[in-house]
Amino acid sequence: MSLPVVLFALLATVTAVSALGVVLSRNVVRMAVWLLFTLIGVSLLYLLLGAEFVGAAQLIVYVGGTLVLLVFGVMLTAQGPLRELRTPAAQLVVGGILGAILVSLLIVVSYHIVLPNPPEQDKLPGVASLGLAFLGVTETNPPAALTGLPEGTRVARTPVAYLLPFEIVSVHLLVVLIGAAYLARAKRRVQS
Amino acid sequence: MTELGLQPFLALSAFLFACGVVCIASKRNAIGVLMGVELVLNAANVNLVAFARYNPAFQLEGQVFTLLVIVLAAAEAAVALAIILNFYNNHATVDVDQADELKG
Amino acid sequence: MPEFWSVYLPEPWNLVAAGVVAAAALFGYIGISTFFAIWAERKVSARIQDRLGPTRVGPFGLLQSLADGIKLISKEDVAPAGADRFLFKLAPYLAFCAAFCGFLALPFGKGLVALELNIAAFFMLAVLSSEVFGVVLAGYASANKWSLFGGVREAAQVVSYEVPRAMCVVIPVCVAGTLNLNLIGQQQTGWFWNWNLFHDPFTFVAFFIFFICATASCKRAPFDLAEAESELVAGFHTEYSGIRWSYFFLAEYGSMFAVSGLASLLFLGGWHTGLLPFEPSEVWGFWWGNLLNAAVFIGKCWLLVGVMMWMRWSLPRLRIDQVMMTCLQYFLPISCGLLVGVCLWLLLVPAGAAEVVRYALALGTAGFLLTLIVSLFRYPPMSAPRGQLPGAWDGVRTPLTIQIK
Amino acid sequence: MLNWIDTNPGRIYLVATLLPLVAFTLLLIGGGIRSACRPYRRQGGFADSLYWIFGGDKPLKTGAYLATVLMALAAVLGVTGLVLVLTDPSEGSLREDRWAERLTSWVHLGPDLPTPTEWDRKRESDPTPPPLVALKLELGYKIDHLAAVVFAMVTVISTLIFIFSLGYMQDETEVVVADHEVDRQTVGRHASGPHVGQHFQRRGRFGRFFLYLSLFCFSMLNLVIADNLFQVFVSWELVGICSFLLIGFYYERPSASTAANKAFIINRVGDAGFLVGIMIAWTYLGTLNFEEMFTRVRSPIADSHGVAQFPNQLIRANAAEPYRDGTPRYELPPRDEFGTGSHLILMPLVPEEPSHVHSPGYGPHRDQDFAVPASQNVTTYGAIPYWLFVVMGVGIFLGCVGKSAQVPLHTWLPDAMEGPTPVSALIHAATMVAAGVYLVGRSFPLFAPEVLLVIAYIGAITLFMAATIALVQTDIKRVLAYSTCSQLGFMMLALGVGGWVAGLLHLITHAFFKALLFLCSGSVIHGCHHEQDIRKMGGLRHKMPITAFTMLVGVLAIAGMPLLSGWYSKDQIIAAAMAYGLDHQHHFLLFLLPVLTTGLTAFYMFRLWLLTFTGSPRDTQVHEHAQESPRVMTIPLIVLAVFSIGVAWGWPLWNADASYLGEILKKSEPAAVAVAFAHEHETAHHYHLAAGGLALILAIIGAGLAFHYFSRRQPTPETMSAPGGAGYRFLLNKWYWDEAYDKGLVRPTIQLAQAAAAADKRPTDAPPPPGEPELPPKRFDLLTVDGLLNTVGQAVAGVGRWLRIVQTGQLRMYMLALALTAVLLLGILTALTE
Repeated sequence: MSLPVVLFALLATVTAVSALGVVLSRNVVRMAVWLLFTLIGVSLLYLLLGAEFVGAAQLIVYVGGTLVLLVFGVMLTAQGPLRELRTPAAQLVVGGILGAILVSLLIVVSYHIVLPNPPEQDKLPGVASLGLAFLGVTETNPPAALTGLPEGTRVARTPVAYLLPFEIVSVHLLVVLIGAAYLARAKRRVQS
Repeated sequence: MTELGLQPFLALSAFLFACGVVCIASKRNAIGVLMGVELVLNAANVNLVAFARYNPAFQLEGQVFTLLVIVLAAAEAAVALAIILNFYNNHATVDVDQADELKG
Repeated sequence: MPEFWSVYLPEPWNLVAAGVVAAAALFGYIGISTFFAIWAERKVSARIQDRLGPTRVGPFGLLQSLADGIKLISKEDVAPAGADRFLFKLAPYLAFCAAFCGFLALPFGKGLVALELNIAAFFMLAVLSSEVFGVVLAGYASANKWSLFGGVREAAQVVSYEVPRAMCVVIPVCVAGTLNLNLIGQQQTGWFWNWNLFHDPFTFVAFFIFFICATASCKRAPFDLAEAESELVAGFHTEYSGIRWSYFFLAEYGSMFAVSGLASLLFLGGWHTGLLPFEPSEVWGFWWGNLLNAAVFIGKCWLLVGVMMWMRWSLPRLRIDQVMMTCLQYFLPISCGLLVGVCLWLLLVPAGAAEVVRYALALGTAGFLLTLIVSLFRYPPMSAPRGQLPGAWDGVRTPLTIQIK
Repeated sequence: MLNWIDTNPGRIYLVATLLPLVAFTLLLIGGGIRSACRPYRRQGGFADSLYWIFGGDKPLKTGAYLATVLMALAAVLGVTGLVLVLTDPSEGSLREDRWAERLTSWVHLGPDLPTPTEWDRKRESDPTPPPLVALKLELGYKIDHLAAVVFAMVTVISTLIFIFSLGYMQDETEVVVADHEVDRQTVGRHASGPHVGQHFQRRGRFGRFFLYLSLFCFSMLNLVIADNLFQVFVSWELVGICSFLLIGFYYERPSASTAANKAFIINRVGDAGFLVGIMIAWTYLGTLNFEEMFTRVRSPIADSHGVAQFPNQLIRANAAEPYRDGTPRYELPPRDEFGTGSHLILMPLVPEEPSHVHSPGYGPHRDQDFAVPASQNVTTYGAIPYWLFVVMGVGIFLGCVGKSAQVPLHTWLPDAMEGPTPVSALIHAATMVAAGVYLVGRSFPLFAPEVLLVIAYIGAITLFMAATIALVQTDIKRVLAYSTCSQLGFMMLALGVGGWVAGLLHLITHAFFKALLFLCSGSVIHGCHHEQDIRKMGGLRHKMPITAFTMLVGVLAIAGMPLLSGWYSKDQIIAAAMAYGLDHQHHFLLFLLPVLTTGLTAFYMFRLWLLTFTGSPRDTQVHEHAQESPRVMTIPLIVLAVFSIGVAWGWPLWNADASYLGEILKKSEPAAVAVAFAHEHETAHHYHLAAGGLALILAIIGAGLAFHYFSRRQPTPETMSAPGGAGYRFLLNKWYWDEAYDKGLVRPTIQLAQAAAAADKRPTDAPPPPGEPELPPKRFDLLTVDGLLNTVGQAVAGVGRWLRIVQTGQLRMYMLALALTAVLLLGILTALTE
C-alpha cells in the first residue's frame, strides 16, 4: 500500500459517498453540498493524477462558479418554506436498479481495457503545453500510437492542434453569455 | 501510481456516471436534474484525465478535452439556469414534470 | 521540505511529516495574524474615530483578542429552530478551509512554500473563490431571511468580482510568463524597479484594480454588503455565535492575508525588500535568508491589510447596485483593456522604451511616496481642538498650525 | 498600348467591340442612379443633387451624344482595322496569331486541359498522348477578311444611324411626350381607364433609345468577331433581346408590344433549332470553335502521302464489324459510290504524329477503315451519324431562318416596323437580320449538301413570296420590310447554290442601300409628322429634295441598275443561280424565281418611290405640313447614298465580277465552297454575261411597268384604296401566313390551355375575371395529383399522431429510456465481446 493508493482510496470513497449523497438527498441545497464534495474530490483526483491545471480549473469553474450559480438558482426559485418535490418510490427503485446494472456493466467493460504501455513518469504535460496546444502549437507526433488503430499505423495530430476548438468554445461562451443574459433578463410587463 | 492502474479510476467514473443518470432520472427539481448532469460530465472528465495519465498517446488530448468539457459545462449550467428561471417566472415552479409542453 | 524530512523518515512518511508541519505552521500563522489583526482593526478604527480602542488587556490592549477568544469559545453553541443543523454547522468550516487552502501555494520566501505548484497563482484564485460557498450555505442554513439575503448578495458579488480579479492576476502572469508564484517572486529579485508593479503602465493600474477587487471579494468594507448591519442585521452570520462565528472571522482575515500575499507576490516584489540587489537566501543561506524574506513578505501583507482597514473605516458602504455596477461596468472592461494593453506592450514596445518607462514609473512612485512621508512629518497631524472641526466646514479657514493643548 | 496592339492588331476589334458596351454601361449607371434618386428629388440632400447631376427630369441627352461619339470611334477603329487586315503581310499561322486570340478558361465543364492547338505545340517537348477534349466554353475573336468587312460595315452604318437618330428622335428629348398613337389604338379597349378624354402622356426616352442601340451594337459586333458558336449564340440572344426592346420601344402602344412579343417568340423557335445544332456539335465534335469544327468535319488538304485524294471534303463511311477489342470500325464505301455512307468520318484535331497525317482514300497505304474509340480523343478518328450531321446543319440554319426572317419564320419582320425607323434601318435591315446570312457564311463548311439545298430553296421561296407581297403594300416601311425579306432570300439562295462571295457581297451592299432606304423613309415619316401611308403622299419631291434624290439612289441600287453597288452583287447571285440551274436541271426553280424577282423588285421599289415623291399630292394636309428634315438627318443619307453607289466598285468598272469588295471577301472564302461547287463556278463564269443581261432586262421591264402604272396614269386616292381581285387580296393579306399560324398554332394552344384549366378546376376556385367564360368544375387535379399528395400527407400525419404517445414530455421518462438503451447496448456489447 503506497501513498497514492491510500490517497486514491480516500478520495474515491469521499467522492463516491458524496455522489451517492447527491442522489439520495431530498433537499436541493444538501444535494449541492454533496455535489461540492464530489467536485472537490474529483479535482483532488486530478491533482493525484498529475493534471494540476485541470484540477485547479475544476475548482475555479465548478466549485467557484457553477455550483455557486446553482445554489443561487435554488435560492431564487425556492418556494415558501423549502417545499420538497418528492419522486414516486417506484421510479426511484427502477432508477436505482438501472443505475446498478449500468455500473456493473460499465465496470465489466472497463476491465476489458488493456493499455499497451503504461508510462513510467508521473508528470503530465503542464500548463505551458496545454496553452500552446490551444494556441495551435503542438508536436504533430504524440508520444505513443493511438490504440485501436491497425498495427503499425500512427496518426499525426493536425498541425493547428486545438486552435479551432478553442476559438469555437470562445465564441460559444460569448453566445451563452448573451443568451443567458437575454433569457434571464428582467421582463417589463406591458400594462395594457 | 503505476501499481494503481487505470481500472480503479474507470470504476469510480462508472459509479459517478450511474449516480448522475439516476439523479437525472429521479429528481423532480430542475436544478437537481442539472446537478445530475454535472455528475455525468464529471464522470466523463475523470475518464479523460485517467486516460491522459495512463495512455501516453492521450497525454495532451485528455487534458484538452477535459478543459473543454469543464468550460462547456459551465456554459451549459448558465443557460440551463436561465431557462429554469424563465420557466419559474412563467409557471411558478421548477418541477420538471410540469414542463411537458413545447410552448413556454 | 520533504527532502529535509527524508533524512529522518522513510518514503511516504516524510511527505506526511512535511505536510503536517506545513499545515501547522500555516494554521499558526493565520491564527496569530488574525489575533493581531483584530487588535489592529480595533485600534485603527479607534484612532480614525478619535477614540483610544482597547487599552485594558495587556500592554496597549494587545491581549484583547485573547480575551475575546476565550469568551467566544466559552459561549453556548446555538442554532435557530428552523435551521438545517448539518449545513449550519458545516458552513464556517467550509469558509475557513477555503481561506486556509489559499496559503498552501503561497511562498513566504524563496522555496519557503508548503506546496510548490506550477500553477500556484491559478490555484490560489480557485481556492479563494470557493470560500463564498461557505458564506452562501451559512446564509441559507440559518433559516433567517436577512441571512439568506446576505448569502445571495455574497454569491452575486463574489462571483462577479472573481472575473476582474482573475484578469488582473493574468496581467502580471503575462509579464512573468509563468503561473508559479515562487518563480514570479524570484523574477523580481533586486531593486524595486524590478517589481512587476513598475513593469509598464498597465501593470501599474492593474495592481490597484486587483487590490480593490480583492477587497471586494473578501467582502471587506466598503463592499461588505453580505453583512451590512444597517440593512441585514449582521447578514449571513446573524445567527452565528461563539466559536463558529469566530471561524468566519478567521476565514475573513485569512483571505485578507492571502490576497495581500498574492498582491505582493504578483506586483510588489514578493519577499524582496526592493533595496537589496541580491537574493538573501542565496547569499546568507536558506534559513537565515528566508527569515528576512518571510519577515519582509509578512510586512508587506500587513501593509496591505492595514490599507484595507484604513479603507474600511474611512469610506461609506456602497449600495448593492453600485457594487455590481462598479464591477461589471467599470472593472471588467478596464481589466480586459489592461490585459490587451499589456499583451500589446510586450509585443510591440521596444526594450529601450520599456526600460525608460519602468524607471520613470518606479522612481516617480518612490518620489511621490517619499514626498508624502516627508510632508506627513513636516506638518503636525490635523487634529481639531475641542468643539471645533478642521477645514472650511464652518466657513472659516482654520490655520494648519494649531497647537494641541 | 501601341505595342499591345502591334503584336495583336486584332485587339483593335476587341476595343471597338467594347466601346458601345462602355456607352451602354455608362448610360445604364447614369440612368440607374437617376431613377434610384428620383423619389428624393426636390427634397434637398445628397440624393436630390445626384438626381439633378444625372440629368434631372430631362432625358439623357449627354449620354446619347456620348454613345454616338463612342460609336463613331468604333467606326474609325473598324475602318482602321479593315485597312490593317488588307495590308497585313503575314501569312498562315503567324496571321492567325496576330488576328485571333482565345480565352479558353471561361467556363470549364471538364478537366482543365490545354486546347488541342496548345497540345500540338507542347508535344515537341512532352510526347505524352494528348488527353480527351476538355469541354470548355470559350471566349475569343478571330478576324478574317469577312469579319473585317462586316465589322467595318456594321460600325459605319451604326454610326450614321446614331447620328440620324439624334435628329429623328428629337421628340423624345422633351420632358413630356404625348403619344397620340396610343390613344388611337386603345380607344374602346380600356374605355374606363383614367385617361379618358386626355392624351396619353409619358416621359421622353431619348437616353433609353441610345442605351438600347449601344447594347445592340456591342452584341452585333461581338457576334461578328466571335470565333466560336457559343459566343455567337450568346450575342445572338443579346441582339434578340435588343430587338425585342427596340420594337417595343413605344410599349404603351398595343401594336408595338404585340409586335415585340411576336418577334421575340418567333425568334425563339429558330433559336431552339440553333441550340439543337450547337448541342449536336458539342456532343460529337467536342468543340465549338469554328476552325476546329471545320478541321473535325472536313478531311485534310494534304497528308503524308502528298496531296490528299479527297481534300477538304465530307468523308462518309459505313459502319462495319467492330474490332476485336470492341472499338467501332467504319469502312469507306466502294469507289464508285464515294460520298454515300451512314456516318460522317470525323478528323483528328491534332494528328497523332505531326509528320503522319491521315486522310482517307483508296489505293495502297490508304486507310479504308477507321477505328473509333469509345471516348473521343483529339487525335483519333470519330464518326457522327450522317443524319445527325444534317440535323445539326439544319438546326444552325433554322436559327438563321428565324433571325433573317426566312419562310416560314418571316412573319415577325414586317410587324417589327412598329419600332422607331432608325431601329428598322439598323437592326431589321442592315445588321441583325444579316446576322443569319453571316452565320450561314461563317459555318458554311459545316453544311452537308442536303442542308445547302434546303438553304437554297428556303431562300428562293422567301425571295419570291416577299417580293410579291411587297408589290401591294401601302405602308412605306412595310414595303421596305418585305423587300428586306426578299433580299435576304437572295443572299440565302446565293449561299445555298455556292455563290458564297455573291451572297456575302450582297449582304454588304444591301446593308448600305437598305439602311439608306429606311433612313429615307424615316426622313419622309419625320417630315410628314408620322404619316406612313404612301396612299396619302405624293409630290413630296419638291418639299424634300435631298431625301427624294438619295432615296432614288437607293431604289436604283436595289433594283440592280448597272454601276450601282446592288448591280454587282445581284449580278453575281443571278450568275450563281443560273449556273446551278443549268447544272442541275431539276432544280430549275432556283434560277427561275430569282430572275423573276429581279423584275418584281424593280417594280415595287419604283412604285414606292413614284407614289411617294412624284405626281400630285393625294392628301393636301400631309403635303402642306411636309418639310425637309434637318441636316443631322440628311447628311447620313448623303453619306449612305455615296456608299450605295460605290461600295462595290472595282476595276474595270463595268465588269460585275471585278468588284473589289468581292475580291476581298474571296480571300476568306472557305475552301469547301470551291470543292463542292467547282463545276458550278466554272459554269457561272461562262454564263455570267447572259445572266446579268437577263436580270437587267427584267429589272428594266419591271421599272417600266411601275413607271407606266404610277407615273403616267397618276393614280387617284380612290383607285388606290379600291378593293382589288382575289389575287390582290391574297397578296395584301401576305399569303395568309398570319391567319394560318393563328388557326394552326395559336388557337389550338389556347384551346388546349382552356381545356387543361377546365380539367383542373375545382368548386372552391375563385370565379374567373369578368369577360371570360365560367368553366364547369372537373376536379381532375383534386382527385389525382393533389389527391395522391393529400393521402400521403394524411398518412404521415396519422403515423405521427400514433407516435406522439411516446413523447410524454416527461424528462425522467426520457432519461430512463436513455439509461435503458445504454444498458441494453452495453449488455449486447459485453455479450458479444465475451
